Parts: sequence; structure tokens; C-alpha cells
Amino acid sequence: MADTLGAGWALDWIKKTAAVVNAQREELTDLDRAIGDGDHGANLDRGFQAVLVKLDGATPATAGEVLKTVATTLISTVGGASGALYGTAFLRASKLGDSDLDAAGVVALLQAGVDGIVQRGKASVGEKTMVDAWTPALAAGNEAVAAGKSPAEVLDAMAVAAQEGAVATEPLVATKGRASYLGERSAGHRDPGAQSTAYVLRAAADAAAAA
Amino acid sequence: MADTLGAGWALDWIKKTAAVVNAQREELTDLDRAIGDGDHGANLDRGFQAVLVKLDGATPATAGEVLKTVATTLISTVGGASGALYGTAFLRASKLGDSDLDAAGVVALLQAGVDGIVQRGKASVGEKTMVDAWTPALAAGNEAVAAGKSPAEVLDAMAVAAQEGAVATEPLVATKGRASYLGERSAGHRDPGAQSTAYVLRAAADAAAAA
Amino acid sequence: MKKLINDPEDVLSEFMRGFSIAHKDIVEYKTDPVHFHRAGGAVQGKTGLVSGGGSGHEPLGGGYVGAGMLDAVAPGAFFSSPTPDQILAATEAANGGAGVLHLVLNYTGDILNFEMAAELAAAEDIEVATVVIDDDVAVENSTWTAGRRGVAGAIAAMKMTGAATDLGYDLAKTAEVCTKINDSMGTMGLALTACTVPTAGKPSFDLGPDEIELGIGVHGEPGVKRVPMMQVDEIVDVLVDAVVKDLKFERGENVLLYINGLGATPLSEQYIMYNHAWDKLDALGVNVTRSQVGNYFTSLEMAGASVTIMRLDEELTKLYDAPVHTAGWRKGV
Amino acid sequence: MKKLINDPEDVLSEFMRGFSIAHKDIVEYKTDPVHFHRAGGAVQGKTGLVSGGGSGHEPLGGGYVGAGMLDAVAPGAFFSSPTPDQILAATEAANGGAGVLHLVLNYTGDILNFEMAAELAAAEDIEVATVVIDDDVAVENSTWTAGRRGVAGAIAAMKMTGAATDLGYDLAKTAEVCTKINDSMGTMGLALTACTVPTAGKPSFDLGPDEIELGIGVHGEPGVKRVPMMQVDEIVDVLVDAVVKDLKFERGENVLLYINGLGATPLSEQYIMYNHAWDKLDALGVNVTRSQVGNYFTSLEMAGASVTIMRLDEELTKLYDAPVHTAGWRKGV
Ligand SMILES: Nc1ncnc2c1ncn2[C@@H]1O[C@H](COP(=O)(O)OP(=O)(O)O)[C@@H](O)[C@H]1O
Ligand SMILES: Nc1ncnc2c1ncn2[C@@H]1O[C@H](COP(=O)(O)OP(=O)(O)O)[C@@H](O)[C@H]1O
Ligand SMILES: [Mg+2]
Ligand SMILES: [Mg+2]
Ligand SMILES: [Mg+2]
Ligand SMILES: [Mg+2]
Repeated sequence: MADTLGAGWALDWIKKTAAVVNAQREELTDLDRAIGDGDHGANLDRGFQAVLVKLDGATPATAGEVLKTVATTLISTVGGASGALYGTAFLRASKLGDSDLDAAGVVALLQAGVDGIVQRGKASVGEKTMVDAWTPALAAGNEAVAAGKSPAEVLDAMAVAAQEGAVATEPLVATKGRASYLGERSAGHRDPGAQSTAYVLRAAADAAAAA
Repeated sequence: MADTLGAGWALDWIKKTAAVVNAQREELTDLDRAIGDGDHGANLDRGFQAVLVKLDGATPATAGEVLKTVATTLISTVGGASGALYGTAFLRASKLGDSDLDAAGVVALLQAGVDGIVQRGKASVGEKTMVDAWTPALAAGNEAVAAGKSPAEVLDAMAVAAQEGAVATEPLVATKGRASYLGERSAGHRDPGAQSTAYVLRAAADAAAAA
Repeated sequence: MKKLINDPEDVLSEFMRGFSIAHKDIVEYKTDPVHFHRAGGAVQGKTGLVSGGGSGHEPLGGGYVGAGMLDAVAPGAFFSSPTPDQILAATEAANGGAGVLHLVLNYTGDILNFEMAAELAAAEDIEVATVVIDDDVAVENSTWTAGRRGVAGAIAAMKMTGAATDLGYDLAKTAEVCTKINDSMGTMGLALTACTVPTAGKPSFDLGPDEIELGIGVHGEPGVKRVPMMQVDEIVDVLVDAVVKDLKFERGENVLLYINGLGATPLSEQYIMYNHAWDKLDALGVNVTRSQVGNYFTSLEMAGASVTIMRLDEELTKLYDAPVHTAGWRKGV
Repeated sequence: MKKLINDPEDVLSEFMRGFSIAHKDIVEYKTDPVHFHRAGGAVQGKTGLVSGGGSGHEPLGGGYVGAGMLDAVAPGAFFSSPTPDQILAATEAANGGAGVLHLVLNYTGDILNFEMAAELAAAEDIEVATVVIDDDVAVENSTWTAGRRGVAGAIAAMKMTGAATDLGYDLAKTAEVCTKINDSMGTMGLALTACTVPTAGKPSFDLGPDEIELGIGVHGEPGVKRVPMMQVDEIVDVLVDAVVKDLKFERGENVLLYINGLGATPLSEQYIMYNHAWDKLDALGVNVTRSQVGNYFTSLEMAGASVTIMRLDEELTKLYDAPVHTAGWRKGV
């Protein structure tokens, strides 16, 4: 396992993300059918398949370059709330990816992305959105960095926390996004964007473990 | 049982017809669903219910008067092929109902009605229409008259023959009316108008038996 | 049956009352017997144009009464032809002294009832001519059937014949051009689902989840052939080929390409049909100079559609382009 | 899923190509990125009007682009907001040098993507103003939701705001009147069935045979309350009462009464809703001076409908009556 993560890791991360989104397309769509409009899986799959095409044969020099391509491609292919949010997140993150990243650098990069999500979407913790997966993930990441963990260990801790965060959205009543129209009836269902966030971070951790 | 039939019989005939059409509305509609447009029961029920309203409290002097009211009411309420055909039949029949009818008179009255149906609809025997119930009924009626039967016996013979004629439409391929669009697929179903004809004649026979 | 209705028996009267209030600038609604005529009544000296048929083919009812189209219409019960007295009343309302054309769709019930009405009108000295529309190429026109049915093309015929009466065609010329319109077009359709007449309460026929009905009529009656579900391009191949074979279009001819939705089929699917039909005509060298896509003649909430192709010469193009002002079709006004 | 389609992934592109051929006199269709603009391009000196949103709300797509209505539109995937680059391209195509109004329906995805597009347009020195349409009174406008949704009333807003730009309103005045239109109306709807997005292949939600969904949105998302099936008059009572309570109409006021069908609901049922809604307004002393009934903003083949009521002063009546020439709405041209 590498001490720092660069373009190779970022490429692998994104390929693994595309693979898991494709594999879980139905699941994400079903989650969105329950409390949204049933397109989250299709939206992200369309986006990440387009990203694969864009990255095919490309030789980006930095993680930042990779993530910028991801951002612009998602922005121009996904649509929906998640297109704007993931697109903004990858765009902000890309700006911190000019050089190879140590553990703290990885967390800082993801923090920048989440700041973008919050700035655009104005959701805070507990509103049953992807922010409920990102926030505990960042907390776990910062903790792991403080404990001197490697980038791969840090990302693994973040992925675990994100998945827990996604599960923890189930009892929540949504107050942002489409699910908010359901009021109390949104409780009892997992937020699709929180689940896709957990997949994105799991892909990042797996790519780091293989780097 | 009376030797001749007049206004009382005609009134009772029509009331019994209205009752049976109402009771068998679903069956007639289902027959029409199979090879037509699923409205024969509704069409006739609408018509005969309107006839009941028109006859309520009326004191017609002759069978002809009764049948004329039936004719004009059916013509103005039923629509569809059967509205024009039954309407025309009752109108033509009404013209032979000025005085009380012996056995031969009853058959002549019904023959006039059927002539009207054939003139309007241009169907001959075997085309899977109501004509396939009326034609054997008239034959049976003429036979019974020749054998010196009473009006009630003659009508009973006609009703039996009409019901057999209706059943016998089942294997036929329709070449008239909506069912003709189905071609070969119309075989295997009973013609709704032939079945309603059998009910009309059964009502006539029952009314005669009670007269 | 889940429908936005009150008592099933009141569906038609409540529909027609609502319609007549919403469009009182265009139509007048009469209840005894039921018919619609243009607001303001017959246009004196103009040939009158009357049609009618069973209800359930929306926006009929009153949706095609108005300047440039019908003068009056007689709507029957759901999928049942109107009665002679309704048709007579519509004929009287349409009569501006120059005679009235009955535009009748070829169904036994409609033919018989319009025939009786024409006899009644004759007794009142109203001159009536009749043209029977039978554009459905799915049914063979032989002695073995009641003949080809009148389907979606009837709406184009109403619009174009109405335009002719507005342009001053007399009764004979109106009947002539209406016949020409009918002879210039063919239609074939398909259904994916049946529809439910409110008073019947159950679907008019049963279709399996992977079956479609080809050559469907528009009265909820079954079609001429039940086949397994196909991709829409294959379906359009069948429909267009049947119409082209019947009408024998030639390279260089101008046509109207008209997709009609039967109720529940999204416009997107109708335009997908148009897309492929256009490519097929283009490949034959036939020019689509006019286009029409939408729910012009429905079967309640049936899912399905039809393709109509009409040969257009200069006269028919002019009639198609003429202004029309009805609730269901409006342009130039 | 029985649909008249080929590959589900090709539904939108085949629909849009077919549409653009059928209506090439009105719209131009661009594919990279996907948007429609008026044939002939931006009107110089006129305020531009751009809208957009997920596909599946037919005749959107290109159905409301044309004189008197939108200059350009950005259609997203089914029920997904368009992307910023689509919206930017539509904005560029609509820009006649006098700035462009973004008419955005209030959904998080649409808001966010239009926001990003506005930032991109600003970088190109195109002046953009944004008005968010949120006519759906079913959703409480509180900090506990993403706010009221933009539903059927948005179509009236597009038409009337488009009329304003044609009458020479500048960008600020256009935004002002669009806001006024939004504030003058309320909508509430219901669904009897869900609809099926072709790429998803199954219904967007499940409704029992005796259940209806009140306060339905138009993206296949569930509504705010699931209740047992009722007679339509009772349903209309709920819908009209909610709108009247929100808009506080007063005796003597003039309104537009607008019933929108969600796709598979027959016009007859929509007019039955109109019929009862009209009686209710009449009983309140509110004058229905304009009426609109039909499938103006569908959710594919969903069965259901909504009621919109809009307060009309002289200005709004004039904008409503102005001529419009689009594939989906035409009058006076
Ligand atoms: N304001 C918001 N802030 C953060 N995340 C949000 C917000 N609104 C929606 N989301 C996320 O977006 C997800 C839905 O994405 P998607 O289904 O692709 O878009 P749409 O809702 O436009 O159909 C939700 O599950 C939620 O996690
Ligand atoms: N040309 C005809 N001659 C005699 N009977 C006919 C003819 N056409 C149809 N019918 C009869 O009418 C019946 C259908 O009546 P109905 O369903 O009420 O009318 P419609 O077919 O107009 O819906 C058929 O079952 C058949 O018996
Ligand atoms: Mg979604
Ligand atoms: Mg029938
Ligand atoms: Mg019928
Ligand atoms: Mg969406």
C-alpha cells in the first residue's frame, strides 16, 4: 500500500465507482422509487459510464486532472440534484489534487468536495441527504488521520462510516430534496444519495488498498 | 289462456322483456364484449327502461299502440345497430296490431317486424346476427299455426326455436355487424343480438301463457 | 375500475355540461335530444356539416364543432351510435338552407341510424347527402365484412370537409370532396391495452401482458390479429406497409402523415412512431408535407395508436391548411 | 412494461427527432447538448424566455417553444433536471441581446442545475434573471420541505410570460410579471396510477386498486397522502378547497380554471372535474372567465389530473389571450 495517492489511485477509484454504480443501479433506483422519483441509479450510471468513455485512453498526470474530468462529465450528463451536487463536489475536490496526497491531503480533498455540496444544496446533518453519509465519513477520516493511519486506512474508515451514515438515514424524516414532499412517510427508507456516497467512498478505499 | 292477444298481452310482453333484459344485461354485454363492443346489454336495458317509463300509467287500446310506443322509444334511446333494428321491427309490427290477434295474426305481426330488420340490416341467415334467431322462430311459428296451435303455444314454439337459433350462432363466422371485423375469430361465441331476440320471444310466450 | 367519475350513468352528461361551459364561446349544448351545434347556430347559405357516433372518442362530443369544421354533432352513448332523433336535431341545427352533409363512420349502427335520420330530415324538406368514411385498411373491404371501418382519418375528413363548406362548396361539391378525402387516405392501428367503458365497469377485451392487437378499431372492439409484442419500428413497418399497399403512393407524391393516439399512449411514443414512419416514406421518395401527431380520436384510456397517410393535392392541402376554431383543433384563429 | 418503443435508451432521442421533423416550421432541435430553440433563432432585442426540466412532461420537450411562449428549452432525461450545459446552450439560443429569464420549476435538481447554468451564462455576459414556479399547494411551504413544487401551472406561466416578452417587457418587468403569475395561482392534483419511466421499466410507485394518491407531483414521485378511492366530486372538493384556501379568492374575482390531465385520464373525466370545480367557484361568487382543460403537462401515462386556479386581472387576462404558436398550444396564429 502506497504512502501517497495520485493519478493512478484516482483513475482506479473512478473505475471502481463506475463499476459499483452500474452493479447497484437497480438498488439505487429502487431506493429512489420509494421516496423520490426512481432515477438515482440511472442518473449516476449514465454519468459514470460517460466518465469511463472520457477517461478511456487518457493519461492524466494528477488526481486533480482525473477529478476535473469526472466533474465536468457528471455535470454535463447526470442532471438531477445529484448531478449538480456530485459535479460540484468533484470540481471542488479536483482543485486540491495537483500533487500526490498523504492521508491528511486525502481528507482535505474530500472535505473541499463536501463543502461544495453543502454550499449548493444547503443541507445540514439530519435532513436525510447524502450529507448524512459524508459528514460522519469526514469525522472518521479526521480521527484516523489524527491516529496516524495510512491513506488507505483512512479511506477505509471513511467508507465504513459513510455506510453507517447511509443506514442511519432510514428512520429520518426528509426535509431536503424530493423526499421532503413525503413528510413523515419518508421515514423507514434509506436515502439513495447517502447510499451512493457510501459506494463512492468504498470504491476510493478499495482503490487505495490496491495502490 | 286466451284465444286472441291484445293490448294487455302486448303490455305484459314488453314488461317481461324489460325485466329479462335488465336481469341479463351483464350476460348480453359479455357476449358483445367477446365479438363486438360490449354494449348490447346496456343499450337494450337503457331502451326498455325508457319504455317502462313511457308505458307507466298509459292505457293503450291496442297491441299496435303499445308496440308503436316501444318502437319510437327504442329508436330515440338505444342507438347502435340494435336500436335501429329493434326500433324498425317494432314499428313495422305495430302496424299489424290494430285488432286482437289470433295465432296466425301473431306470426304475421312478427313476420312484418323481421321483414323490417332484414330490409334495414340486409343480413341473411347464417351471417351470425339476430336474423339467425328470428328466422327459425318464424318457421316454427308458421308450423305451429298450421298445426292449429293456440297463440300461446305458437309463441312458445317460436321462443324455443329462437333460443336454439341463438345457440346455433356459436360456430358461425360473422359477416355482418361489428363481429365481422374479427373474421374467423368470431366463431365460438354466441351472437348477442340473437340471444336478446330469444329473450324477447320468451317474454312474448310467457305473457301469452298468462293472458 | 378506478375512474375520476361519480355515478357511471352520469359520466356523459357531466362531461358534456362541463365541456359546454368551458367552451361556451364555441359551442352550444342541447340535451333533448343530446347534440352540440356551433354557438350562434347555423350559418345561413352555407352547406351544413354534421357528424356523430358513439362517445368515448375524445375530444368528440363537441370538440370538433366550430368554425372551419363541424356545424353540429350527435354523440351517442359510449361506443354506441347516436339515435335518429339526435341526428335529426343536429341536422336541423346545421341547416343554413343549403342542405346538410352527413359524415358517417362506417359502422352498422351508425349507418342505420343516420339512414333513419336522413329519412326523417327528408320529410322536413332538408336536403341531406351522406358520405361514409372507411379509412381502416386493416379490414378487408369485401362482402365478408361490414366493410372497412371509419377510424382516425375521419377527423381529418371532418376538418377538411368543414373547410370546404366554409369556402362555399355547395352540397354536391362538399360530398364530392369528402369522398375524395376518404379515397385519398388509409389508416391502420394497434392497441396495447383495452379500455373500460364506465357503464360496463370492466375492460372491453383482455390482452395478455406480452400481446398486442393489430388492426384495432376505435370502439373497444378487438382488432383483426393478436400478435406478440414487438419493437415499435416493427409495428410501424406493419402499419405503414399496409397503408402504402392500399393507397399505392408513388415517388414524388405529397402526403399528410398523421399519428393518432388512442388515449393513454404518451406523445413521446407517438412521435417515435412518426419518426420511423417518416423515414419509411422518405425511403420511398414520398414527401411528408403535412404532419399531425396527438390524441385526435381516442378510445377512452386505451393504450395504442394508428398511422394515417393521406395523399395531398393542391385542393386538399388548401383545405387542410384552412383556419379552424374548435376546442380540439385550432389554428389560424 | 408494454410500450411503443425500441431500445429504452433511445426513447428520448427518437421522440425528439420525430418531433423536430414534424414541427420543423416551429422549432429547431440541437443534440450537443440537447435543447430546442425557435426556428429562426433568437428574436433580436426581445427578452429571452428559457425553461427546462425532466422529460416525460409532454408535450414538453419542444412542445411549448414558439412565438408567444418559450424561446428555448432544455429537456433532461426522464424526470431528471437538465444539465447546466444544456441550459446554457438554451440560454445562448434564446438571447437576443436583452437578457434571458430562466423559468424554473421548484425542484432541488432543477434549481441547482439552473443556478450553475446562470453562473456559466454570467461568465459569457448574458444577463440572466430567474423566477421559480411553485404553484403546488399540496406541499407546505415551510423550512421542513424543499418548498412547494412547480406543477401544471408552470405551463400557463410559460405561455403568459412568453406573451409578455413578445409585448416588449424588458427582463426586469418580465421577471416581475412571471412572479406575479406564480403568486396568482395554485394547483393541486391526484393520481390513480403510477407511470413507468422507459429506462426504469417498472412503475415509479405502487398504488392499490382502491387507493389514490393526493397531492401528487408530476415526476412520478408519490404524493403527500394516500387515501381510499372516492367519487370525483369529493376529490375535486379537496383539491379546489385547498387552492381556494391558499389563494383566498374573493367574491367577484375573475379566474382561470384549468384542469390538467396527467396522461391516461380521458378528457371526459377532466371535464367532469371542471364541471364540479366550476360549480364550486360559482357558489363562491368567483367568475371563471378563462378555461383550459387537457393534457398540458403529463407524467407519461399516469392516470390523474390537477386543478389550477389563477386570479386574473386585466394584465394577466391580456397575456393569457395573446396569440401563441407552438406544437402544444396554438391560438390566434
Ligand atoms: N439539498 C440537498 N443537499 C444534499 N443532497 C441532496 C439535496 N437534495 C437532494 N440530495 C440528494 O440527492 C439524492 C437524489 O438524487 P437524484 O435522484 O439523482 O436526483 P433527483 O432528486 O433530482 O431525481 C437524494 O437521495 C439526496 O441524497
Ligand atoms: N346488419 C345486421 N342485420 C341484423 N342484425 C345485426 C346487423 N348488424 C348487427 N346486428 C345485430 O346487432 C347486434 C349488436 O347490437 P349492439 O351491440 O346493441 O349494437 P352495436 O353493434 O352498434 O354496438 C349483433 O349482435 C347482431 O345481432
Ligand atoms: Mg431521483
Ligand atoms: Mg355492441
Ligand atoms: Mg355499440
Ligand atoms: Mg430525477
